[in-house]
Amino acid sequence: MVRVLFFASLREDVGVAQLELTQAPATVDALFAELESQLSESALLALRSDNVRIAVDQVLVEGNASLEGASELAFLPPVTGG
Amino acid sequence: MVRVLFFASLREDVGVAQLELTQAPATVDALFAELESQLSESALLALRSDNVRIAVDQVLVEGNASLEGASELAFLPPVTGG
Amino acid sequence: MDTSGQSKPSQPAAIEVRVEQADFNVAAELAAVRERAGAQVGGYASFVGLVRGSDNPDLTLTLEHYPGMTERSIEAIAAQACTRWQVLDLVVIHRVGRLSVGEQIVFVGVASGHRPDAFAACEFVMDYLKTDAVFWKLEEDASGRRWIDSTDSDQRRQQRWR
Amino acid sequence: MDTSGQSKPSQPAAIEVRVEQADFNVAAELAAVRERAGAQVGGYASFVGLVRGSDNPDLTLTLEHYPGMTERSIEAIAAQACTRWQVLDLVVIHRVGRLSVGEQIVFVGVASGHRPDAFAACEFVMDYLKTDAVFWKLEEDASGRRWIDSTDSDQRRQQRWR
Repeated sequence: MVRVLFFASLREDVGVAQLELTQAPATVDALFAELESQLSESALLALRSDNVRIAVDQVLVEGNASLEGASELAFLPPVTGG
Repeated sequence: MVRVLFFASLREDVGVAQLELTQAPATVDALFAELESQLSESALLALRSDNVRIAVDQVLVEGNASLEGASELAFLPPVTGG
Repeated sequence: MDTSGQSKPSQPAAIEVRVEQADFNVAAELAAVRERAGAQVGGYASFVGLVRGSDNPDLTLTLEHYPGMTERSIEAIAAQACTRWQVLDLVVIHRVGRLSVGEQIVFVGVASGHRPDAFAACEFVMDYLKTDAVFWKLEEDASGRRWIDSTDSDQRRQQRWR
Repeated sequence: MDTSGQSKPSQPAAIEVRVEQADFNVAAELAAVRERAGAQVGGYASFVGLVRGSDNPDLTLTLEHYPGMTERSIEAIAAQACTRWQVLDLVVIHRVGRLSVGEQIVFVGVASGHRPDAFAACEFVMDYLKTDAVFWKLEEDASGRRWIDSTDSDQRRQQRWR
């Protein structure tokens, strides 16, 4: 089982803070394929935005990264602290 | 009457913190002429050093400035705070 | 105080990072920074950021974070500062949750043997918090609500350090 | 907190300069800076300089000043900072007399609406204190006594601001 987290504006776009998938998708592309069956088009559009980053077990990944062995995936909109 | 103050290392070079002159010299050059009769050669050498600045009533002056109306003259070695 | 700057660390820096809902006590934090820095300390620089409300007294700011990842993102920024400058002690406290105008958001305190290092490390951390720390900010007031992003000026300031 | 920086002052800065033998309380001074800055404050930066003794634990530093002229030299530095950056409140406290290792020498605190302005004004004042404030420093330890001057590195740092 793998958790998929949505933060801040993306949580609002998706409508939930967290989804659970019974099986970890092999790659980021596979993750999106899986999410297509569960989320609205507008939610997917928000998640696919250029400035959204994906973290795998709290480490940022690029492109169509492998998700093998992951237990927590997260979609992060642009960050700002301070 | 005019006070002449010597600060920090210059006070030690001159041997006193303060002199009093009965009459204000007209200019910086006249001040040095007056001090020549009162101070040692090594003290005068220290006062004439390039990095020594002169303040007239607490305002820095350059070159052979007029001392007219001054009540307090001061010799300042290089400063540093903080 | 020696001000030569950019000197090699003579002892490993102590780094403390806290992300918490509770408010912090600047006086106590600064005293701790100074204390932990020990005998080599020549000075300490600090910054406290507040919710500014001059244009908008009814503003609230809600800070969201990703527990674990957020702390590590700040630790990475702090560690980078400690490799670039001589740092004896560095503390970052960042609040989360809903904050009103005038409330404290962030504290950065840096003790060093050298004044330029304390200033640079403190400002570096603040600049990178704006662009790289894993937080999100929701601004709300009478006119509505909006998720805010780091500004172009924040990005430019962060890029100065590269 | 807005970080655009370099903006026009929206209220005149309050400047406080104190030269005194007594020690100061950083916590109280910072709280006062924050308080006086009022509702427009977005943050405040501060620096505390100490007598550093890592190489020389028996060092003493004796600070001498020219009463009146020294205060005005600091006020001129502070006023210049307030024309260059948006400053709401700026405090400089500088001690004189004989100080031992670990003792506080100087405090600079700056509150502003904007983080970059608070940092810049605080560091500017510290840099100019090193080169332009009317103080003299006598260092004494087991090896002897020497009047110390601002360093080349101090001069270079001051010249950055020109």
